[in-house]
Amino acid sequence: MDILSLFITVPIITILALVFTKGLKQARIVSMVGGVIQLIMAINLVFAYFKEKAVNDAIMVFTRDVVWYEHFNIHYSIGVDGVSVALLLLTAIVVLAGVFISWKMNDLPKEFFISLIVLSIGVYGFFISIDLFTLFVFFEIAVIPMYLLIGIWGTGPKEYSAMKLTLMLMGASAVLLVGILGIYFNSNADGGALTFNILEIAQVNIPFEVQKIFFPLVFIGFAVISALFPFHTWSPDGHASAPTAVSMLHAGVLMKLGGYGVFRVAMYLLPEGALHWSWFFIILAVIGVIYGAFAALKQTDLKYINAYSSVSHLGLVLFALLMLNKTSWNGAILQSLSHGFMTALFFALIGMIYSRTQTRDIYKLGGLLKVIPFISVIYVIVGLASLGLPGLSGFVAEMNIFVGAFQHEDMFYRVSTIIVVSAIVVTAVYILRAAGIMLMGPVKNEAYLNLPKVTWYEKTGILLLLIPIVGMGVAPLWLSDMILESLQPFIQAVL
Amino acid sequence: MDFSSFLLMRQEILLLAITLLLILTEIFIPQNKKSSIVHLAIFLFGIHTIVGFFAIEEGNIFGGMFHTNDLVHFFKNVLNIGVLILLLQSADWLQEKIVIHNRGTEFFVLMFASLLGMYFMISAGDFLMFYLGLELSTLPIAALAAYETTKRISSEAGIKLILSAALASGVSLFGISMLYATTGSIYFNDITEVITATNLSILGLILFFAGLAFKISLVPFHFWTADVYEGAPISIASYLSVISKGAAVFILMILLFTVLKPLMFIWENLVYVIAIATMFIGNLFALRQQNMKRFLAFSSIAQAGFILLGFIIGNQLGAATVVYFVLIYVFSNLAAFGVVQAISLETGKENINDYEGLYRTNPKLSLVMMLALFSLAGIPPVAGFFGKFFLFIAAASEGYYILVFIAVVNVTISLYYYLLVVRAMFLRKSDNPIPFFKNKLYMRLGLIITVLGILILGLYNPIYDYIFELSGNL
Amino acid sequence: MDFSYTILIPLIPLAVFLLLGIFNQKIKPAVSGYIGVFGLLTSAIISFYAAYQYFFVSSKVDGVYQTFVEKTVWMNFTDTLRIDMGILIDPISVMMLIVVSVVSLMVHIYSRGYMKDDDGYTKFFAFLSLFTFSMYGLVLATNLFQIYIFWELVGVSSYLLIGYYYTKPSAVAAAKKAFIVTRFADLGFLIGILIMGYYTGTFDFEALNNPEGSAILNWASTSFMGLSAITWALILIFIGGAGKSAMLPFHIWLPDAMEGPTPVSALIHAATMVVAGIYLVARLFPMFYFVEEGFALNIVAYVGAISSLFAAIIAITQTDIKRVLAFSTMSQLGYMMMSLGVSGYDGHEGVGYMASMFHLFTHAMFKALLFLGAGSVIHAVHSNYLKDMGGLRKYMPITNITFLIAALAIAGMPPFAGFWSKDEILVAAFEHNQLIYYVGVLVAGLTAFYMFRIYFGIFWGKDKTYEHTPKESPFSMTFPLLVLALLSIVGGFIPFSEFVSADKAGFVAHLNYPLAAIAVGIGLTGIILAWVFYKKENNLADKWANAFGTFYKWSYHKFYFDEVYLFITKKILFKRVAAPIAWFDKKVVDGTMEGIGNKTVLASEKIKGMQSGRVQDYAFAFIGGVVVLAIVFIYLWTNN
Amino acid sequence: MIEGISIYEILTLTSILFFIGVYGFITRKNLISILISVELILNASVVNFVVINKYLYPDMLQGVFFSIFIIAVAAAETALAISIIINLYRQISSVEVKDIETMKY
Repeated sequence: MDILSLFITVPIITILALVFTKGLKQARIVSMVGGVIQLIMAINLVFAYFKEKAVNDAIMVFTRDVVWYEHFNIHYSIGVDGVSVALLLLTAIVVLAGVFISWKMNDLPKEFFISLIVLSIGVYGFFISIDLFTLFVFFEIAVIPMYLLIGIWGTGPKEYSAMKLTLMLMGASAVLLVGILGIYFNSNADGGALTFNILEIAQVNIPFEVQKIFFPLVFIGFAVISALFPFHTWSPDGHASAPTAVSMLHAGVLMKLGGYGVFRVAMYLLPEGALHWSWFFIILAVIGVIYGAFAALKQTDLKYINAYSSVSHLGLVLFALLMLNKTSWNGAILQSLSHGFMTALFFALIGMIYSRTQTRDIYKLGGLLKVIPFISVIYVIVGLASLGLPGLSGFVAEMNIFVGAFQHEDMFYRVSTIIVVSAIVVTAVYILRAAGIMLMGPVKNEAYLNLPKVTWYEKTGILLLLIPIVGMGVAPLWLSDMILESLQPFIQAVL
Repeated sequence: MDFSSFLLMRQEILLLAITLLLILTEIFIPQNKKSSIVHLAIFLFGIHTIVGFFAIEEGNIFGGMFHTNDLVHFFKNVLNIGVLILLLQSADWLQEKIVIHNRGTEFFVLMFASLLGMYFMISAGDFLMFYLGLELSTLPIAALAAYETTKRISSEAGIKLILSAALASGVSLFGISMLYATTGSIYFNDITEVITATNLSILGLILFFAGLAFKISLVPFHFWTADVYEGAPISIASYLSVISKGAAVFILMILLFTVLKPLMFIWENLVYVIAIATMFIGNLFALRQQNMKRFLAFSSIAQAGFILLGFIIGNQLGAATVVYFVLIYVFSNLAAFGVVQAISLETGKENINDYEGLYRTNPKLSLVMMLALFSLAGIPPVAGFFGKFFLFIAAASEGYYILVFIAVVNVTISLYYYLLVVRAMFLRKSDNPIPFFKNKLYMRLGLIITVLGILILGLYNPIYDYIFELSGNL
Repeated sequence: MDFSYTILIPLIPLAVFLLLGIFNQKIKPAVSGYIGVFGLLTSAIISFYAAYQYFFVSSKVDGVYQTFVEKTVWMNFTDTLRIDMGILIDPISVMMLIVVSVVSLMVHIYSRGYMKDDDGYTKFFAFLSLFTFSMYGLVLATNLFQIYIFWELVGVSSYLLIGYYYTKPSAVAAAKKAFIVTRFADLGFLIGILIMGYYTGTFDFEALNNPEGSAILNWASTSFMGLSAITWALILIFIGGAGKSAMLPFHIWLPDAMEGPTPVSALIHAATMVVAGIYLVARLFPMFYFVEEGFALNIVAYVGAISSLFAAIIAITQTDIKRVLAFSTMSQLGYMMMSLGVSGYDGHEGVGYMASMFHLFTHAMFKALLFLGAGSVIHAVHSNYLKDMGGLRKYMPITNITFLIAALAIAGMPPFAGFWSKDEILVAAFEHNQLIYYVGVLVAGLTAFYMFRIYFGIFWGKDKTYEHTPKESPFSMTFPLLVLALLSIVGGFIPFSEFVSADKAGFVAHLNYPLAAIAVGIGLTGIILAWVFYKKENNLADKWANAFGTFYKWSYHKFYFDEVYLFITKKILFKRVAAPIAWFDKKVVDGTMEGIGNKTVLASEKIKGMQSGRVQDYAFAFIGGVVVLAIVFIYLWTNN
Repeated sequence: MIEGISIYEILTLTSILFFIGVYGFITRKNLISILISVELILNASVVNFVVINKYLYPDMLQGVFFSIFIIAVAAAETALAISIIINLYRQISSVEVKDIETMKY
């Protein structure tokens, strides 16, 4: 069993163990143990990666390749580079934090944790697979559990949101499927066999006509899940209805699949198509960034605020990816990570606030800083991170994106960059607005004067996510260099 | 002539023997032992299924009227497995509803007869044998559809089936006569050599195609499906939707891929149009169904539309993907029908909103149902996904990207209504849910087999590889 | 000679912040106060040692002060562009170290008295330390990005401290306003950095500022809309500076910032953070001066002059003493900007630069003093408003004296500190730009007038009847007053020009007697006017106010800037942009997705009639299908 | 071979027969008469087979045999249909098409 397949097998074992558990107590213990093991594996993977990279300069390391359906040349083929290592770490952390946050999940706990872990399997698999078919399989595995997770354990119009989310994402993946088939059947453009293997296809230069047709399909297929305007409408409702842990995983990890897929498949395999279409999608991404920020400005439900801020932040990721240069790609990945930690933490905090006050309407809340200081202070910190305060993760990512994007001669890119940069102000406005109304000011509601204090498992969950945010922000060098180095071959392929 | 050549018909003969044996036992068995007939039948058929796995060499007899090869043989096995599962699932129903009216044997006799008809149909070497097989497979089903003589809708179903079937066979006979007119033979091999695209032959092709499309229930020849499924006993509905559809698909595939290959440039467009129509109509109707049987009927229509994606390229890859999909479809659909059967037998409820809160009372059943529906919808990692994906690959391999796109759009639509059932079972809470009940051994066995199939068929690649090799000797 | 130990100066406050921040609940208030003060004391001592070493123990090589840089890579952007973290020691940074250390230390000591009975005592000191750390970092920054990083950090600590009384909505609003306005300006700064980085290929101050460096020499190589791209970058960067230093039109946050505790106002919004803008321009002075013949520098000059006049006029009519001080701060900052703007580069030409830094130094002292004094007054009478004050000199003598000294200093009366620096500024203005000179003189007069207006208003005038008689503040508060008063007296006698100058060579500045005389005269007039109006209770002031009528009203309403901003944000951005977008999202974008779904369901409802249940209709469809297909494939679609 | 009658006339006849059957199937109200119409359709093809065999390919008898089988099967079909109809008649005492529309949509 190689170091990567463990990321699939350990969760599966966890699930099998969960099947035999009884009640909440056992279930959460088991899933916590599983989560911890995964986190350890992920951290270990980082070190192993550096050790391996020192001696082995392949694009992907720890590769493993098993023939699956040989008539279609489908392989179970996995491997990682710096990007996927980082994202795996993100996933492991968020999943564990999610387990902690849903410590008191009383309704059908076993099923809840199982679906949660199934989702994580999909994500892990997606990040490690270098075969388009397995990639796609894991993609769908990651999406489907959302339906049950939101539908069963959600709040508000959960059935509606769950259905909407699932259908839009599956619709996207349907489009993606056509795109993938298109790539597959042109993967023998300069002779050789048809293949799903990303690295092999990257060596082939697929004719421009084909790329022109299939790039939009692949791009949209992936971008929908990272809330590309105008296909983002599933995300606010989905977030709003989802239970806390699910919002965390969803915004923290699931939405990252989009950016990763765009980078790994759309950009890497169809570079000319990317160049040809970039102007169009850049416009969409820029709209998404500004639009999301302004939409967030008007919301009163905390979860909606964060959903729209996610639209804005992930718009930034797509924008950076479309900029097609190393620095901005580095920024995109860093932004994915930082946004992952940030939003996960945001939703965790919102969940805690909601569980205490039974409302998410910022106008109903107020003066929380006085009654639940710990949560509120963390909320402020995360808010600052998300408006790009130096010393926290958001800044590092955004600066990479801006500087990178600005390295383009072409005026169009420059102007769009400047438009995007101006979003940081709007971000500041809606973050501070929410914080100001909800946390500061006098305590609106007498009932809130004695809210339960924050518990140990909540603290653990919070710290799990907070530490990376600060860590990234204070000492980004090793991370950004690791990613930069892995981006080298990709950017060479594209340019 | 030496009778060893009859061994080619081993399956048919064995099945016939079983049928006759059952009739004899029916005559001699004492009244109070009647219930044991079910066990006997299932046992015998189990033996038959197992024996079926022993290989049969390729060959023709009766001057080529009957011919068999590995693929055909494999497909007969698929049908056997399907029927076996179906018998397991309907065993309890037979015990409680049929045998007590002392009509158990007829059920088996009719069903085996129809199966025999399918054997002959798929290993037919000329149109006469094909026609006889077709009729032999249809008529008993009509009888079975009207089997619950006390129920009005059952008789309705029977009548609708028999009349539509008669019309269909009439039309398709007319078509066959035209093909005969153009080619001067009813033997497949001769036809292949001489047939050319004249107006008459094209007309014949279309008429004949309609006859089989009726059995596969392709739009616009599908209207009988929903009504008959709803009226007929569940096991018959599932038999129609799985076994007879599968057999028809198979023989149609053989005819189009080999006999009518010269007309491919006609029928590929025909298939193209009908595939799109079928997928859309099936899905759109399925959207708003309340009765599980109707729901599954329309879903099976949509599935038939997907199957045509494999037809359209008309080569080994297409054949392999189609057979593979049908195999998976057999398991998935039988699982779904099995659950419906179990619940309807226990509580008599057949509507989707009766299923609300099912998971909280009967988790196992609802899990089986969910797996089955996901497999039908094509969600990984269950088998259905692979079946569909390979069909899409097949279609795309000849550049039918538009068709694939339409298909995936339909997959999304279908996902919607499959999720409606999942919603009822998992998301909803009901104040009077279906109470917890324990299934009998047979039913449990039937469901377990299907679930194993759903889980294994996709992930375990050798099965597909084997099918692909078989499709070589189409 | 090695200055790497100066890294401790910022690190100590950081450590204090982390300590107080994390163990907020555990540490008991008194202790935390001591921790804060002690930490600052050490930093201050180190800074003084550094200054001593730098200026006196020789870091001059043939008469020019050398620059010491110690840095390490923080993050790589491209092969050329990267962010370094490090320390840069040169005259102005050392000077700033002194300023920050002194004022911050005083404020720390003062706060121990001022904030005594406040429940967030520890938190307060934590924030103070955070701010001090960021300010040190900003001062010592080695490159544009590092300065931007700490720029943001001082911004956020100012946000935290303004919003310190977070239960007061007005405080929350003020904090938000301050952060967002400066953030908006920083947007310019950031874009400026991007442009600068792209065209010069570096963020490093050394590389940028080197007069023979490529950055300055090749400014003409790029142009955008008639100006050099570098000039645009400089202008944008200056916008950032203007935001922090409350120049027009970004000044609106400063008055509101007075919602914060008074020590905070003294530290952040008078002495240190607000001068960051001036410091930034000074830091890039060679670029401003050489690129495109100082085009950007002229903008600096005019913006400075206008802001300073504008603020002075408003200051006259305000009744909240802290706001008066705030506007006076803005006006003085304008002075410094102006003086930078009119400066030359080498030798005595660079007097403006020197003067600006000099004024920054002295102003820090006496303005901090003024604020702390005002603080102790407010502490005593529990109000910010002139109307609640009067005749306090009897009750609080020390405050009275120190405040008077500070007032004289800011009014530019010899021999107080303000006199010397202001005089140099006027000299520079006189030599380079007459118009600006006259503005400067006018502002000098106004300054003297409004300062003494509030001085008399507070300490003289007729006695109010206080519910509990005000008494002098405790020693912990008066001690800083005395220290700062001392500095405000002697601060002017430092031979500043020999330490700090644009070309780092230093020169000898002479007092320009005629200009000085004029300035003093104007100042005196202002004071006397104030005396006449406010010494004794009388209605002269009101008469004059009525005489000016609308002008008075405008000035009193700060020329309606806030209203304009409010209109833009609330009416335009919220109502005209955000709301429509939210609506658009709900109705149009989401609506379309909904629509697709609903249409599908609707369609299925529409076509249900096909399944009529009549076996004959089915037959008809069957035959019809066959016929249609036959027609299609025999006659229409025969692709052979 | 009938003198003076070419295959076309006969084929026309059978086609007409076929469509009469179809017409009857679609318009008759009574299940029995629908059954009769089905028989017409079948017979049309029966005649087809015989005629084609006789006129075009007289040397082999495939068509003829086919037609015999068709007749046999048709008989079985009718018998089955009748029996079901009778069963229905027992329950609703009617053989009208309009009475078997309970399942729809």
